[in-house]
Amino acid sequence: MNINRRNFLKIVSVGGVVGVATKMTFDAISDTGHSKLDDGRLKAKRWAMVIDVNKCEQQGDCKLCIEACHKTHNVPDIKNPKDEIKWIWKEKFHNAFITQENEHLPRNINDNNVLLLCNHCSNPPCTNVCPTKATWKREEDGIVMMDWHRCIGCRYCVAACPYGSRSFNWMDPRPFINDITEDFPTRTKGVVEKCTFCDERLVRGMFPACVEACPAKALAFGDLDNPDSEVRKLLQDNFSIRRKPELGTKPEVYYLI
Amino acid sequence: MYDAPKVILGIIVFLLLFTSPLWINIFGGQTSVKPNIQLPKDANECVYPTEYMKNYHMDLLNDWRDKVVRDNQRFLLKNGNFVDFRGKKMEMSLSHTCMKCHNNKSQFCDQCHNYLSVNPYCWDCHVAPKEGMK
Amino acid sequence: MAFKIKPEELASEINHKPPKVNWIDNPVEFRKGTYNHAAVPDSIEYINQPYPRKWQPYEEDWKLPQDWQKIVMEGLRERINKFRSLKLFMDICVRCGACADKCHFFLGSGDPKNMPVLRAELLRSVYRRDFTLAGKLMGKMVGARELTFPVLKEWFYYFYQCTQCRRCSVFCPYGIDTAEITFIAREIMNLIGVNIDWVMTPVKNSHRTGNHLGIQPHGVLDSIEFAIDDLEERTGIRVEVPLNKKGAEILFVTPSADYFGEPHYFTLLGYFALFHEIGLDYTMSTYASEGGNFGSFVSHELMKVLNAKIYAEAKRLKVKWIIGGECGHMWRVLHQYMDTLNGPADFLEVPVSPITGTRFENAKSTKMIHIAEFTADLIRNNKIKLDPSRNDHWRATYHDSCNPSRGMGLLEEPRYIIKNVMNHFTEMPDNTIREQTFCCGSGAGLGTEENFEMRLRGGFPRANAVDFVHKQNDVNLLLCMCAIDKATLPPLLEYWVPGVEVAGVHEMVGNALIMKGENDRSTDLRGNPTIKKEEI
Amino acid sequence: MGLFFSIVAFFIVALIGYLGYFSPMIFGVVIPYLALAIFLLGIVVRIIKWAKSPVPFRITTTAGQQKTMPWIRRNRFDNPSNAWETIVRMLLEILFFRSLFRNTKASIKDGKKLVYGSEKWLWLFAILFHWSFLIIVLRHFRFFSQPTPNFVSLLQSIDGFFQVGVPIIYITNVAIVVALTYLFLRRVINQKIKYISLSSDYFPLLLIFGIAITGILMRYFFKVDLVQIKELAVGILSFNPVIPEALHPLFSLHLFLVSVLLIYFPMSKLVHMPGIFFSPTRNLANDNREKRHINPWNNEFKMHYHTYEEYEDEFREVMKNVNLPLEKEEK
Repeated sequence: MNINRRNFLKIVSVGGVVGVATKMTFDAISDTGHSKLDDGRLKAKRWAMVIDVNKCEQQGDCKLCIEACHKTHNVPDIKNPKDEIKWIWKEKFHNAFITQENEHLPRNINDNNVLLLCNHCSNPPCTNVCPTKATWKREEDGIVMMDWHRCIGCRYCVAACPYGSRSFNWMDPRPFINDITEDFPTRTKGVVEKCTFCDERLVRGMFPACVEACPAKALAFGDLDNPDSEVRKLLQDNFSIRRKPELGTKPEVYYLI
Repeated sequence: MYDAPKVILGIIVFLLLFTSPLWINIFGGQTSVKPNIQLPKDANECVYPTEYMKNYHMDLLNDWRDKVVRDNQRFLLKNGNFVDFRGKKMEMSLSHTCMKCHNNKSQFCDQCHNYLSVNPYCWDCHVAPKEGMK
Repeated sequence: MAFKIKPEELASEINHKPPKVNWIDNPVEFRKGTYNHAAVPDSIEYINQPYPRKWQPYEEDWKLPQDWQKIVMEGLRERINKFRSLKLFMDICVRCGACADKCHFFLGSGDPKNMPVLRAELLRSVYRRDFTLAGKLMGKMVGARELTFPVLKEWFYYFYQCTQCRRCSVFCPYGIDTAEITFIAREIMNLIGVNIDWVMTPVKNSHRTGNHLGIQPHGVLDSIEFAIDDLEERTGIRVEVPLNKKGAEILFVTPSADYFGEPHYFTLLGYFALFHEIGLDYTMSTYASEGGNFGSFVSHELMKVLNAKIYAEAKRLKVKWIIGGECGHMWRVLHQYMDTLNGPADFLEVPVSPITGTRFENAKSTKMIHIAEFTADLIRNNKIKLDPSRNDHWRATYHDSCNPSRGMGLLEEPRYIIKNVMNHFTEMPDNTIREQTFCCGSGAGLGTEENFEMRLRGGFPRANAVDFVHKQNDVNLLLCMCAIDKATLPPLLEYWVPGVEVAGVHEMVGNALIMKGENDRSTDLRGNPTIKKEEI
Repeated sequence: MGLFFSIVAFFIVALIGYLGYFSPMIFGVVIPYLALAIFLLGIVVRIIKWAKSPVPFRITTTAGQQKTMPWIRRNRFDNPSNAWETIVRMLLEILFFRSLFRNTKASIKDGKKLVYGSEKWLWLFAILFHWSFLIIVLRHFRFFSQPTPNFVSLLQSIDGFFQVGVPIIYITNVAIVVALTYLFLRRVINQKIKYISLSSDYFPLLLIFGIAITGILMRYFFKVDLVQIKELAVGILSFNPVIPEALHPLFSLHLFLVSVLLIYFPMSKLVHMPGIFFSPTRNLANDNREKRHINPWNNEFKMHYHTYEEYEDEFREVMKNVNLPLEKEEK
């Protein structure tokens, strides 16, 4: 009886492996340039985001994207900046683009708020330092992933990230979450977290929560590997910058000024 | 020098320590407390046979966890085809699949876990469905 | 010493790898130079011990009593019921082997039965067969065996190859004390007249004359007078040494070797000089003229009757308390047994130094303190004047004797004295001193000529440590506080580390002591010229 | 030969245990009860046997400076002089294996020099083994008693600190296997230790190894019905045994090996567990000269010491000749 049970388990796992190895068929190619698989998930070679700073700025104090993201992902609202957790947030241009600012830039640019999040770098410095592989670069679509089950809270990645995109839970986050979203786990004390380009939504065929939440369509999201994708078109037609390009991390979040 | 009082004390301490489960059982008055699992009323079929689930659910969840988080595979595949469960693709998810039927953690999970002092840390992060919702 | 093998050869042939054959199936072979002669019947008769007869261990027939096995087993049973330690030590050894390479006899001989664990197993195997269920049921499978003549031979050989130094006991996780096992094993063998002469004859002597050497009262007096003359010659001061004096404050007891033996004798001169200089009201005794106790090497009963004389004499002479001289096993008896065996000493007073007023609370029941405690207290209170440069011709190291270090913890007092009376002092390596000290290899009655090879082997670890400081620090003197050490270390060092002499701590005190009215002290107590200041 | 014998003995025991699943009543209830009774009674009997022999002398092993004058710094815990210092010494011995920690290794260098090195491996693995064993037994209280005592959860969370694997891998589970392996291999490979080892040294190691391995197999690989096992255990340990319908062979084996260990315990060297508390060289204060120790059979020594009167009678003449003071002047 035991052996049967064990075989059962074996079959289950072998089945899984075979499934992944099987070449997947595309059932549709959408106009935004990424593909939708037959299981309904969105698929790209390299996910990227283009943020139109001007469009965003015109919305004034709008925080819909931040609220949408933090609600979806049970990000706690801790006021103390030392302990705060953030996946997506706003920062003054001259703080966000330290190496590109100069005091003679147009006033509106220098004072603009810029939306920041994990850059999902092509060459991320944070993943190599992780001793448990709790964070890694997903080769198939370029997302810098996190496995919170594995994170041991060593915070090497926090130190390694040049963009401040990673937050560490110094305390149990649950008391700081007003309305818990049941669908998504919270984190615990001692775990690092950050934006994952809504991998859990992509797999259900949805765009990231922030992209969907923006009333001004200031955030574009798509496959950077596909020349026909929206993000490629935007980058082709506009001048874009990235944060701290001199570090060689190759961010996949672009800003149109 | 026999040190009889010390030896007798030693024997008593030895016996008390090594029979302590006995006293807890006899004076704790809870030996009759046994797990009482409430199975979902509107579902009579699980993803795997009950006997297997009873003993190996933790292995299954662990396996699912790796597939979902690390292999980016949300739905269970078997020979390249999606597995059907109750009319839908079977999603490998504690909250989206298991807890949809077993929606009462304290009447289901906690029954055995508490009885056997198993303290899985699933619920440190994953959110249990609000009990009595359904 | 007619010992032909060169030190290098002896050392290089030591092999710590056990042989292929199981120890139970490997009977003992009496090799000349590694065992002691049997006791002569005269001695045994005098002290009323059983089965006096002429025999020798190398002979095939030991002329044992008919029912010797029964006597031994009964003796074992009796002692198991009398000594919790023995019963426990028979039961709880797990053979972890931590003791194996701690024994100087194993280190020097490589004979696996000299590992303390196996030495104890010799007795334990017999115990197991008759006293444990597993042994009764499964016999040899669980290491149980019958008491046969070859087993007895093994007992004799190996229990007289243990100097009861207790080094293994320090390392044993259960504190199993092989010394106690050896002690009781010897006591059991004594029941069938299996014992050695170098223990039994001194016991007889001590019983009769009050000291191991058998010196009669006038002999003790003679030697003391001789010492008084010698001391006068070297210091210019004639001291008085009271003997059998009633009403003195303190009785001074020292091992009898101090009266004649070299280098013990120079320590005796040191005592006399010191006592004179501080004006101590003391007496020595011809009746209690022995501090040592060879009875403690063979049976509790003999230990008791020899030891009884000290309290008896203290009572007769109406002294207030007792000082004991430099000795090793003497202090094991005085510290661990005397009060229990022959106390209570309620006719004495708690020792208070008449010079410093220090009250020795740590000896408030036995009323007997160690000379090192007494002298350290004098020095601490600045009661004596010392010139350590008079010992500048010595570069010394200190050998802790087994019994005071592991049986009472007398470690700092001698060091304090040495550092105050000498300028050149070096410790031997850490693993060979204090509680980890190595035996001289000749204690517990094994210091005989016929046992010379085994003594050299057993003393090898000690000599090796001395050799280390001899080479590293030019050490030329090994200090110790034990009469057996003083007797057996000189030949040991002559063999292994030529160029290092042996002395007692109080000889150095005597050298350094500045006495009122002394001469120019151009020689030390040995008559060696001292280094004068102007020569430096 | 001892090794061979104990391996054979172990496998016979294991086979019996494995086949025990055929009889849930005997192997699930009767034998465990018997084993428990033998264990408890056996240990108590053993302790009483020891206690019936007195401690006639106070023979401590001193491993440090004694208490003398106040200005000499004494070593309180290696040479205790009062009760509480002795208790600390015993605790250091029992909890941290103080004496074994001193262990050194002697070897001969260049054919002539004896050198000593620190040798802590035995201490390390011995302490790993014993602590792991204790913690594992305490963790098993989750099966033994209802309600489970609170300390179990605490132990589990400490023991499973690394949160690796499902079910979480316990540090003690790994440690006990590693330590037992070391202790066993040491007995087989180290020539000196092999020479002194008896079958009764190998057998308990194998037995405990078997218990550990079957436990680990049940936890991680061949899952058994734990609810049923707890019901069985609590039933036994509340004198209200429920004979299980069936025993898993692996559990039957585990339980039988534990039962054999319990039975073997009081009649083997494993009594060192209670024995360490009785060790007279460690559990007595070195205050021999300060307090008189009483030997209850001191009067059984029949031999009379040679009195001064007898001595003077024998040597009166010579003593008189040299003017030594005499008690009796006649003759």
